[in-house]
Amino acid sequence: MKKLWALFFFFWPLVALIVCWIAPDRGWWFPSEAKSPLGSRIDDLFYLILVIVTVVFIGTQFALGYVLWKGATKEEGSEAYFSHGSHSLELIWTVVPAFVLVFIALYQMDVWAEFRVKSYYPEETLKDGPMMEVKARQFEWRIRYPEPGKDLQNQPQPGDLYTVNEMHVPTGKPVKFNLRTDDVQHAFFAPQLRVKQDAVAGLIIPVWFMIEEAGDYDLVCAELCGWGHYKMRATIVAEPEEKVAEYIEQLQADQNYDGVAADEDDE
Amino acid sequence: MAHEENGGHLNYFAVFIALCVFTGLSVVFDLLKFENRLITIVLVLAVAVAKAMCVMMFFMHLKFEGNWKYVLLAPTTILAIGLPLALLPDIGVAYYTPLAPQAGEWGEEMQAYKASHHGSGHAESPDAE
Amino acid sequence: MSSHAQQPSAVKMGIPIPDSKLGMWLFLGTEIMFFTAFIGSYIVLRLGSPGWPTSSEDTHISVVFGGVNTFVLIVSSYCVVVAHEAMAQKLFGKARQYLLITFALACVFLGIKSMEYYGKFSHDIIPGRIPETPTQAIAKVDRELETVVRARFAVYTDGEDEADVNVPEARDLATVSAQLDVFANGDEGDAARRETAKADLRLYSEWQNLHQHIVANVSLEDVPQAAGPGYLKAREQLAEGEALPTLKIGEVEGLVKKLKSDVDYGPAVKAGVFDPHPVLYGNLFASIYFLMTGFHAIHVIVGMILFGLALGSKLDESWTDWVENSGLYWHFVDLVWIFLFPLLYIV
Amino acid sequence: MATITPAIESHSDGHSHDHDHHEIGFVSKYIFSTDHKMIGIQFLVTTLVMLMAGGALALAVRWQLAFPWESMPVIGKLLFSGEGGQISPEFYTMLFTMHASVMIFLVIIPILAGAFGNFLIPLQIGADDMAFPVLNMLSYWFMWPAIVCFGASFFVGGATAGPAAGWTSYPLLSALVESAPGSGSAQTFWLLGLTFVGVSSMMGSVNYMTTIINMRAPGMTLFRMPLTIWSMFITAILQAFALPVLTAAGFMLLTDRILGTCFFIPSGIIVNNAPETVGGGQPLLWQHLFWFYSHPAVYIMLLPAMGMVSDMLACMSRKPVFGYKPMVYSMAAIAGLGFIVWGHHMFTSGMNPALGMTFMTSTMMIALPSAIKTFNWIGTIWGGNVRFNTVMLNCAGFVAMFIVGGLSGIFMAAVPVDIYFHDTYFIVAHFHYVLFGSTLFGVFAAITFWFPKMFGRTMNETVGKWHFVLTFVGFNGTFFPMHLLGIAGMPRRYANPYLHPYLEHLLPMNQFITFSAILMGFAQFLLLGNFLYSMFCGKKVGRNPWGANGLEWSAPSPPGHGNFDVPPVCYRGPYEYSSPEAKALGQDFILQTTPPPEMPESTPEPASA
Ligand code: HEA
Ligand code: HEA
Ligand code: CUA
Ligand SMILES: [Cu+2]
Repeated sequence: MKKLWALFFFFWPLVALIVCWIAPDRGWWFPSEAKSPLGSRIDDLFYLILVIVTVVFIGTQFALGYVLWKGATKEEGSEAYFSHGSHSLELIWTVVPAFVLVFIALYQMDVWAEFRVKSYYPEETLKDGPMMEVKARQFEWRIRYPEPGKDLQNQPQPGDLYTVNEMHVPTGKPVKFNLRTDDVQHAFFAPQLRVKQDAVAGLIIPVWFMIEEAGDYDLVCAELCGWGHYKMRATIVAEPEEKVAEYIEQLQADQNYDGVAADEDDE
Repeated sequence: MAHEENGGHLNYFAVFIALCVFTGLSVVFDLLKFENRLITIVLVLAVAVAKAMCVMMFFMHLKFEGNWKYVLLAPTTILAIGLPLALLPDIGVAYYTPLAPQAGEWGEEMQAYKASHHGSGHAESPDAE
Repeated sequence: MSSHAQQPSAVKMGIPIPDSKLGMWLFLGTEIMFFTAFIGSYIVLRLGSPGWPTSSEDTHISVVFGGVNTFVLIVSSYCVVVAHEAMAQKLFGKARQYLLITFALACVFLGIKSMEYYGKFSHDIIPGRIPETPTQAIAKVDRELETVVRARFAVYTDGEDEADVNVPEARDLATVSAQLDVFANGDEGDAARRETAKADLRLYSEWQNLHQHIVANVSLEDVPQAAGPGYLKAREQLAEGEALPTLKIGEVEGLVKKLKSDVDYGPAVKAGVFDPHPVLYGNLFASIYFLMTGFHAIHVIVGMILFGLALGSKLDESWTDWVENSGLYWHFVDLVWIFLFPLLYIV
Repeated sequence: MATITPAIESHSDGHSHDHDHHEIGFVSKYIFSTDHKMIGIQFLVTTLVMLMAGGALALAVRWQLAFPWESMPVIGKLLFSGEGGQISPEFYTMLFTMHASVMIFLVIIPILAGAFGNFLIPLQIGADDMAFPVLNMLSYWFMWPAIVCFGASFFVGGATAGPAAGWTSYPLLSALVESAPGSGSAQTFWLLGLTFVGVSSMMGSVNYMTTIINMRAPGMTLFRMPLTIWSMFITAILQAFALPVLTAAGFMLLTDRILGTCFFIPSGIIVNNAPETVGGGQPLLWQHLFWFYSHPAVYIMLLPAMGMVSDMLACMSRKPVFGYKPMVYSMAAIAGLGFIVWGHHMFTSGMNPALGMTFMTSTMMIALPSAIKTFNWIGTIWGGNVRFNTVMLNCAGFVAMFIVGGLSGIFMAAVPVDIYFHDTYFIVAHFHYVLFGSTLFGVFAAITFWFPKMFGRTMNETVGKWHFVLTFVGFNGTFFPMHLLGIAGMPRRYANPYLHPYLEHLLPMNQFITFSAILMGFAQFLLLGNFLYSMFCGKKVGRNPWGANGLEWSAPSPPGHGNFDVPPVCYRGPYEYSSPEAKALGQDFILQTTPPPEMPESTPEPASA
């Protein structure tokens, strides 16, 4: 019985490892590989940590199982090993993890800086103003583009173009937008892009990402914002720059359509 | 208790006088209206710290207590100073554009208002009527 | 007490101060963190708010009151020390005397504090109610004036015995005013009442002028039905499509002053309408002021209860620890004030 | 009581002490008792009941996630017959909010500090009671208004209105009544409940610190204290210094809601057509203040379990704790670092990125002391005469689960990775591993271990083992797959994740999780049943059934009023299992009160069982 218990503590980490091993094939893994360069770097970091952690996991669980097994197989009546600890062991298992942890911490810094520190943003985004404003509200995403040829202002302008739950962005270049909220806190979460940023009442937060591949990407809300939190569903449509321009023109045409003279409006 | 051999009526009275003088000082600093408001702030806060030290040392007998006082008060002080400091980069100065209308649109309106109201009308004495 | 008191107790481990005092000090440690949260929030919020109100015109804060209260607390702290000293020397009469003074000083402190509060209330310096721009200030006058008008009209509608004006509800002020008009210009009913009705109608139309100006500053075509005559006159001078110039706060101040000096409804307006006075960040200021001083006041009251209990007993040796510990607590209350005073009143 | 009552059946009910004023009646003995042991047991029973309540709420959460919008059997009918047993999105929000609030504020914190802290501190340091018994009683009774307030917040508005902001209660959702229609008084009650638990914990912590500092038995030096005591002490310190900040913040939020202040409400916000807000406060301030408490709180919810597990592992391995001092120092380090890592909950909240880096580094560093502790636990078992009983199994489960929970913490501590993981089920997996996986397994072990001291009887081994296995299997089946859900990008707090195409294929996985959760949930009836049954019908045992060393084992089981029949004197550290000294006595343990042979006996040695 004792041995069985010791084996029990060997057995379950094994199951855990196997589950993780087969998970990607069964779709229990990232929704897709990262579709933005920064996202790929996040994935790389994830896998790096995964490796480190897996090693630690196997090591510690194995050690635990091992000492239990030793305890289980100890002969009846034999004495426990009397020891208050070991100074050198303590030193080793303080210094080694410390080293690993500091390494992980330092290694991450620049990805974080690129994502969040304004002066590290890609040059293009620094040069141009934000492309649009994404405003979360209970329970939808409102996107406001400036009138073509104009810059985005913090205050809505008469010529601004609006859409709801659909965000068109050009591929192949960094896109920066202003994230805001109309009411409570929300979070802009694009799983395939690995982008997440809260929208905080009272702040305008610039966010950027870059998509290489044209396609539709999910945009969901990741901060509890009320009963409809789960249904703040939107799409990020990534398409070549010309198409985005076309789309915006179309948007402008639609918006200026007054129901009578369709043709007069487009000059 | 250790302070007994030390304490005396007179002693406390001196502390009391010191506290009163300090209070007077902070009022005086306020009335002096320094060019730079910062000077006032630093001065009155320094006075406050001095007063606090007096109260703690003498009235609360810390001067006469054992070393446990450091064990208790050092972490407390660190936390008490550390918390506002840690909040500063986020709340005190906003890294991202703050949208306080007070600073923007409203601010202009208020500036105009203040300019037009400068020194007029509102000379009522504050409070308690 | 418990069974071990009788046994020859071997030396317990620990530090050479009584449990109660140690407990009190630890408790004060938690209290320090409690006020740290308030004071820290105040400091950072204030640094993050450009244009914090500092002039006493806006905040109605007076260094004199704060200073006097500081002094009061210092004296009381001193008295507590003396009382504790007296307890240690077994001079219980003297201790009682000084505790009484402390207690009285606490009352004085609260008295002055409530005067300050009263001063704030009388200027409607209450969190959530302070207009932060001239526009908001005007809107606030409008709302308050409306309340006054409603209250005045309610006299005719609610009072069942007053059959002379037969108006079912005051909800629709325009209808009420129309009926009141008939009543006031007719010759039925009490003559004095007809006079008041006239006054109320004047007040109503003054308010309507203001109200329409704010809410219905629209093109000529859709002038609201219940618009006041002053408003209509102003509109007539405009060309089609033009809007009235926006109200200046000065005009509204003038209006309020005028209304308040009216013999008939002046007192009612005075009671119900505050002088418009926008204060940037006034609400945040008021929130912090009331919360911090409020919690300090609660601590003062707790201290008074502690002293009250001691005073209510026959003060003897068994109360020495009590007096010492409530003294410690009291000094802490003093300490908090020592920081609140410069932070709230001076800085 | 001055006589030595010999052993075994020295039940406290045998004699009543002549208290100054009155006899100990039923009420003052079992209800308004000031005896730390009774208060501890009161806490224990209350929290176990709350565990079931919180677990039932969790099962309702799970039901919705496995069978969205389908009416819930039994519980659904009971709770909201109006909706035909169907969960509305509002109700879902209430469910997980209350699940977390109950579990954290009414189960984990009070079961560790309240139940075991109360029961063990005086016994293990050799005091006859807490320093302030009345305060102690109050700290228990202040939990009840909290329970009432939480309960009220759940029920005042029916199935559509309740505290709707999660246990983290972020403004503006929690500050503006209009943003969650119907949450009006419910959220207010919730905040009041929070304040009451705060007051209760604060009373407890001051009491514990005073007791531990000042009431140790002669010879009980700081470094002879069992790790349980150290952990309780450090927990109390954490509580004393972190909790007031939350209480203060709670008051601010409360006044924001009901008195019109604006600490957390910026101006110019229009929610649900309500009038525009005036103000100037900042929502992020709440998050900072909240996590300034709630991060230390997660260690409040772990450290005592760590301490108790160290005790039990040593006893069940018949070995001294490996590296006693490093254990103490690492707990202190966890406490110290615990105060400067709170920002890791706010990496994506829009806080200053420089802070993000600082918090990342400190968070990484806090894994170090945890690592030291983990290795020391394994070192403790290593080479021991391991007894595979319920206590040991749960302790080993604790260590195994803590490693998993801690390691997932490393992913999130890395800011860039947390950008993706924040507010997904990866987080949910992480904290259930540390909260349930470690803390509760530690608690299960502790209940079994100290049960004899509480009631003079042991719990049933077979049932205990079944409980362990079923819980362990159910637990891992429930929470391990949640890591994968998180990696798949499933956000938390979603009433219906399958609305989003990229999550649709996760439904079967969620159903599996739910079934595992039901298994685990029902396994808890074994624990309760075992507890109740053994309380009255368990096997009677003497003072020291485990052959353990601590002072508490030299007292009668259960100890009478005043605890020790002989005032204990402590001669050595708590973990001298299998020491030469012990062997000289022909046993593998040696009570802390046993005088060394060369010393003249100053006090009569207590009769040990
Ligand atoms: C008992 C409770 C408990 C404990 C002990 C911990 C421990 C840790 N937690 Fe956890 N945490 C929570 C409870 C807890 N947490 C809760 C409740 C939340 C969510 C709140 C909410 O949002 O609702 C949370 C959320 C949370 C977040 C925020 C995630 C997010 O919302 O985006 C982060 C981020 O850094 C984090 C990190 C950590 C780390 C690094 C540890 C470390 O202390 C872990 C250290 C332990 C180990 C690492 C394992 C043992 C070590 C070794 C075997 C050595 C070798 C290891 C290496 C070299 C890597 N936790
Ligand atoms: C100590 C803390 C603790 C514990 C023990 C648990 C235990 C469990 N938790 Fe909980 N959980 C939290 C703390 C805890 N949780 C926190 C802090 C959150 C975050 C909330 C937020 O986002 O704000 C959370 C959120 C949370 C979620 C995410 C909800 C969401 O984000 O949408 C889920 C989902 O599966 C979940 C599931 C479970 C399950 C299945 C258990 C199981 O272990 C429960 C097992 C069941 C029992 C132990 C009881 C058995 C009872 C019965 C069989 C019924 C009998 C009925 C009666 C007697 C009335 N929890
Ligand atoms: Cu918006 Cu959640
Ligand atoms: Cu944390």
